[in-house]
Amino acid sequence: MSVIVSSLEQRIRADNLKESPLSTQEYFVNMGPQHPSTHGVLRMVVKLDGETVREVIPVLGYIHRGIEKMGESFGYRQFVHMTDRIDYLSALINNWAVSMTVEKAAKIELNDRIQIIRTIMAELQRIQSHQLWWGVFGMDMGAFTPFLYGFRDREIITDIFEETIGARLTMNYIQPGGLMFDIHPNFQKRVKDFLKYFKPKLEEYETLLSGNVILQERVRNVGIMDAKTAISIGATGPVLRASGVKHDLRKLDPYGVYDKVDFDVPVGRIGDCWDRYWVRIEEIKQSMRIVEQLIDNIPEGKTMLMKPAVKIKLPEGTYYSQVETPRGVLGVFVVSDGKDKPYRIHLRTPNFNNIWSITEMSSNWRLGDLVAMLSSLDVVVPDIDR
Amino acid sequence: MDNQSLIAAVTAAANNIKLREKADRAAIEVPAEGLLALMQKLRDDAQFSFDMLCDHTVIDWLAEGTFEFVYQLYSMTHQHYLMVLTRVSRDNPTVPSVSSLWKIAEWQERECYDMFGALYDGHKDLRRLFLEDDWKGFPLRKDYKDDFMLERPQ
Amino acid sequence: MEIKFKTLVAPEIKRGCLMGNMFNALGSLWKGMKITIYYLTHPSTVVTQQYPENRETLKMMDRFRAQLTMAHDENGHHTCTACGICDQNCPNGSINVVDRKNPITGKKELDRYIWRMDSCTFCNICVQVCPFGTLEMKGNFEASVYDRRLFVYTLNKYAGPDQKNLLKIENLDDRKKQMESRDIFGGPVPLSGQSIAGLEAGVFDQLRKTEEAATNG
Amino acid sequence: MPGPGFWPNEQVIGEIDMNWEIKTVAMFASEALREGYLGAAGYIILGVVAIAGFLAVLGMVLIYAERKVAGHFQCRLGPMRVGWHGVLQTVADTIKLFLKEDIVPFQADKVLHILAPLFTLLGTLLVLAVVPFSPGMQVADVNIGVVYVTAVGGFGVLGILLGGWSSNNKWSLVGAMRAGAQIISYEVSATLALLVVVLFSGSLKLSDIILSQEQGWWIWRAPVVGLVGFVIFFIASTAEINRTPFDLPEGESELTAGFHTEYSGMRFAFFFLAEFINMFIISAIAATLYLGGWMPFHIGGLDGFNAVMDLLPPGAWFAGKTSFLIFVLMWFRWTFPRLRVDQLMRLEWKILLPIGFVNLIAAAFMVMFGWYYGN
Repeated sequence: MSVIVSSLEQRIRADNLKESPLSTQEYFVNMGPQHPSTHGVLRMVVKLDGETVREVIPVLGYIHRGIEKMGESFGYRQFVHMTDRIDYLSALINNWAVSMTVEKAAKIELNDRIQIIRTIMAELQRIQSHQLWWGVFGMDMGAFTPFLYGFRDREIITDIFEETIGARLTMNYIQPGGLMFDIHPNFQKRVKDFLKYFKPKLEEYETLLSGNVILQERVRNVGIMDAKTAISIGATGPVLRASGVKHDLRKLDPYGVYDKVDFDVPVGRIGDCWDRYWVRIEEIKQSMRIVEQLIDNIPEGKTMLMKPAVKIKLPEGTYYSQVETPRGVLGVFVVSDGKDKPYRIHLRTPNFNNIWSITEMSSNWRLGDLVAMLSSLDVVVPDIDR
Repeated sequence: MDNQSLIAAVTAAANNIKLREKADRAAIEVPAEGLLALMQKLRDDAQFSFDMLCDHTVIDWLAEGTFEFVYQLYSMTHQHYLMVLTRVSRDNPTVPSVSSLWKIAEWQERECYDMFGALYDGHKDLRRLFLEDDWKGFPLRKDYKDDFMLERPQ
Repeated sequence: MEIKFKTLVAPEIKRGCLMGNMFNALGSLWKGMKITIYYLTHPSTVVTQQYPENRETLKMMDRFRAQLTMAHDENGHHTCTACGICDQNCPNGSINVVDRKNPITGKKELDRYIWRMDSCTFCNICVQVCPFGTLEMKGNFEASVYDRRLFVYTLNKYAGPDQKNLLKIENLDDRKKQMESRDIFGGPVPLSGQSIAGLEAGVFDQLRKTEEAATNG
Repeated sequence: MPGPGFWPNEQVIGEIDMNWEIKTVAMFASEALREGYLGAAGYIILGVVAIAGFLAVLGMVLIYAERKVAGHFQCRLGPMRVGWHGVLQTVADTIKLFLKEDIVPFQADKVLHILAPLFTLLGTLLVLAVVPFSPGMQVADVNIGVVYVTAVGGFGVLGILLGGWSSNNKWSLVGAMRAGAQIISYEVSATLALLVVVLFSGSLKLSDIILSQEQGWWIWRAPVVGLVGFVIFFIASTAEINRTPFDLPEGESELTAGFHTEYSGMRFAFFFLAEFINMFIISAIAATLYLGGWMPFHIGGLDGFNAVMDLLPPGAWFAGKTSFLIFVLMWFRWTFPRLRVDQLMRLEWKILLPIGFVNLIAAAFMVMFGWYYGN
C-alpha cells in the first residue's frame, strides 16, 4: 500500500514544472486570507493566466478552532453554545440541530409551542441570513449600497432576537428539551411589523439589484454547476437546489412543524450564479410565508421540558440528525458511550462541501467571475473550518 | 426504501456484512478490504443509487485499539440513508479511498488524515487540510497531547 | 421516489430584439437609480444612530446579556448558597465560586463569586441552571476597560450567608457581623494587593477608582 | 479641399455677437511680458497658485460631498463628527495621510513607485489649466483646447501603469493592466464624441466652443446627435476615470485595491485626489462642450428669456452644470454594480464605438446641410 502525503508547496511546485514553454506565463496569486471578498479568512491559491482563472486551490484552516475536540469535553447542553460559532448567521438553526439530536436520542417529545417557536425563529434566522448575503453579494459585484440596505433590514430581525433572546448573534436559545426563555410579550407584534415593513423592501431589493442589467450580465450563465457534480460534491441547500435538484430537508425529512405549514421550494434551472441568487431571494419570500402562517398560532404550553441543571446522559450508540440551515444541510453526528459527554461529536457543515464547488466551476472564467461565484455560494468561513 | 428492506437488500448484495446495533439509522459494518467494492455497488446499483457521500468521519476507539471509519450515504433518487462503518487497527489505519466515487470524499479524507492520521490508499493528494503541513500529531486522536492543551476541571 | 412537494422553478431568460434589450437595460438602470435617489431625498429614512450622543435615549432590551450580575435585595442580601452548580455548568470555566466556613456558625457560605468576563461567552447557562435565581444577565453593555485584568469581577457584595439564612437572624447588628463586605474588583487576579510584574503598586487602586467612577457616574 | 463657402454655416460662427469679454491669466501674462519679465512671472505664479489652491480645496470639497451623498444614498448620515456635520473630516483625513508612513514595498522599483502618483496628478493639473470657469477665469485659453484636453488627459494612465508595475504586487499589476486597456479603449469613444461638438462649433478652442452655444446648448441644438454624443462622452469619460460601474482597475472586491494596493500615506492621497479632480474635470469638459460651459441657458430668438437667464452670473452656471454632472457620477457609483473585464471591452468596441462613428458621420452631414436649431 502506498499512500503519498504531500504539502501545498510541493503541489504548487509540481504545477509550475508542468508548464510548457510555449504557453503564456501562468502565475499564482493568493486570494485571501486577507481579501475583501473572501468574507473572512478563506484563502484560495488562484492560478491565473492574465485575467483568466485556470485553477483554484482552497487552503483552509485559518479559523480552525477544534470545536469537535472541545465537544468531547463538553456536556450536551454546553456544546449547544459552541454551534453558535460555527455558522454565526444561522446560530439558532445550529442550536436546533444539536438539540434535536439529543432529544431524539433521549426520546423527548416536544410540545407544539416549542416546535412552533423554534420554527418561527429558524425562519427569521434564515431571512436575516439571506438578507446579509444579499447585501454582501451586491458589494462583491461592486455595488456598495445593497450592503447597507441589507444590513438595515437585518437589524430589525436582530432586534427581535435581542428582545426575546438577549443576544444578537451568538444566541444559544434553542436548548435540548425546549427553549431557554419563553418569547417576549412583544414578539408577535414585532414580527408582524417586520413582515409588513419588509415586503416592499424586498421588491426594492429586486429592482435595485436583481433587475439591474449589469448584474444580470455578471451572473447569468456564470459558474454553471450541473446537478450531478453538485450531488457528487455533496453540495446542499440553495447551491444544490439552484442546480435543479429538488432537495429540501424541511420537506423530505420534516422536523419542527414544517410538515404542517404550506411553502414551496424554489429550484434553479441550470445552476449558474443567477439561479443561486434567485433561489435565495425566493427563499426569503417562502420563509416569510411560513412565519406568517405560524405567528398567530402559537399555542400555550411549557417552553422547557427538561430540568436545566440535570446532566444529560444519552444511551450508548450513534446518532445522526440533520437540519436545513440557510446554507444547506447541517448534520450532527454523536457517538455516545453512555456518559454525560459525547465520546465523539462531529459536525457535517454545509459550507465544507459547498466551498469545493468553486474548484469545479471556476476554471476558465475571469477573476471577477470567481468573486461572483464565491459570493453566490454564500460561504461562511468558520463553518468550513469548525 | 425503508430501513428494514434497505438493510436486507444490502446484506443480500455483498458478503461479510454485519448489522450495526445501537444506531438511529440503517447502519452496516463491513471489513476494510471489501469497502471499495461495496461502495461502488452502493453507488452504481439502481436499487440503492447512493449518489451522495453526505459525511465521512472517523471514531477513535482508544480502548479497543481501532479506528472506525464512518460513511454517511444518501440517495437523492430514493431519499434513503445508510451508514457504513469499517474498523481498522490504530497502528495502520489505512482504508481504500473512495475519492474516485464521490468528489467530496477527496476533501473529507484529507480532513480525516489531518485530524486522525487516517491513511487512504489510492488518494491522489493526501495532505493536511486545516492544520499546517508541519504540524506534529493528529489532534482528534484520543491520546493526543500538546503543550497548549488545557485540561478541563471535572 | 416521487417528489411530492411543490417547487418553484427559476424563470427563463427573456430575449428581445436588440433595441428592445438596450432600452430595457437602460430602464433597469434608471429603476435602480430611482430607488437610491428616493433615499437621498428622504432624510427621514436615515437609520444611523449617533451612539455616544444618544446615550440618554438609548435603551437596551431588558433581556440583553450584557454582564452577569448577582441580584441583591433592598437589604443588600443575595440568595447564593455557594452550591457551585453554575461553576460546574459553565462551558469555559469563567465562573469560580469560592466558599468558606462561616466563622461563627461554621456553615458553608459564599466567600467570593468570581466571574471572568474576558472568557465568558454569554451563553446564559449559569443563569438558567441557578436553582435560587441569584444570577441574572443585564446591565451595562459598555464594558470596555483599558486593562483586561479588570475583567475579573467579584459579583457578591458581601461574604456571608444567603438571604434565607440571614433573615433567620432577627438582630440587625448580628446580621451585619456575619456579612463581610466584598469589592467588585477584589478578586484574586487583579486586585488582591499583590504587585504584578511590570506594573507599579497602586496602579490598580488608581484603575479601580476610575472604573468605579465610570460605573457610578 | 472644398473652397470657401462650401460649408453653409461657415459665416454663422463668425457673426456671433461677441459681448462676452474673454480674458485669461495667460493673456494677462503675455500682455505683461511686453513691459517686463517680472510682471509676467507674477501672473504665471498667480495662475499656478490659483490652480494648486483650487485643486486642494476642490479635492476636499468633492471628497466630503461624495461621502455625504453616499451616506444619504445608503440611509446613513456620512461624516458627522469633525466639525459641523463633519465638514472638517477631509481636513482631518488629509492630516492623517500626511503623517502616515510612506511605505515602499520590498523589491519594488523605487524611483517609479515614487514618481507614479506625481504623473497621475500632473496629468490632472495640466487639464485644469484650460478649464473655462467663467469668462476671464481661465488660466490659458489654448486654441487647440480640445486636442490639449484629450492629449494631456491621457497622461494619467501613465501614472497608473507605472504605479501598478512598480509596486511588485500581482494585484497591482492586474489592476494597472486593466486600467491601461480600459482607459486607452475608452479614450477613442470620448474623442469621437468630442469631435461632434468640434464639427458643430467649428473650433477647437474651448472659449469659442462656449461662445458658439450662445443661441443654445449643443446637447439640444443638434437634435439627437448632441444627446447621443453627450451620453457617449459621459459614459466613456466615466470609464476613463475608473469610477463605478467601470472601476475595475481598483475594483475592491476583486483586486483588493488594484493599482494602488501598495500605496500609503501621501502617495495614496495623490492618487485619491487625482481621482476626484478627474471627476470634476470630465464633468467640466462635458458641461463646456455640450451644456454651454458658463454660458447661461439661451434660446435663440427669445431675447427676453435670454436676458432673464443672464441675471445669474456665468460662474454660477458653470458651477451648477458641473456639480450636477458630478452628482450624476456619484449617483452612478452608489447604485450600480461593476462590469466584468470582457463586458467592459465589449461595451466599448461593440456598442459605444460604432454608435460614436455613426453619430460623428451624422453630425458631419447635419453641419453640412445646416440641420440644427439656431442655424
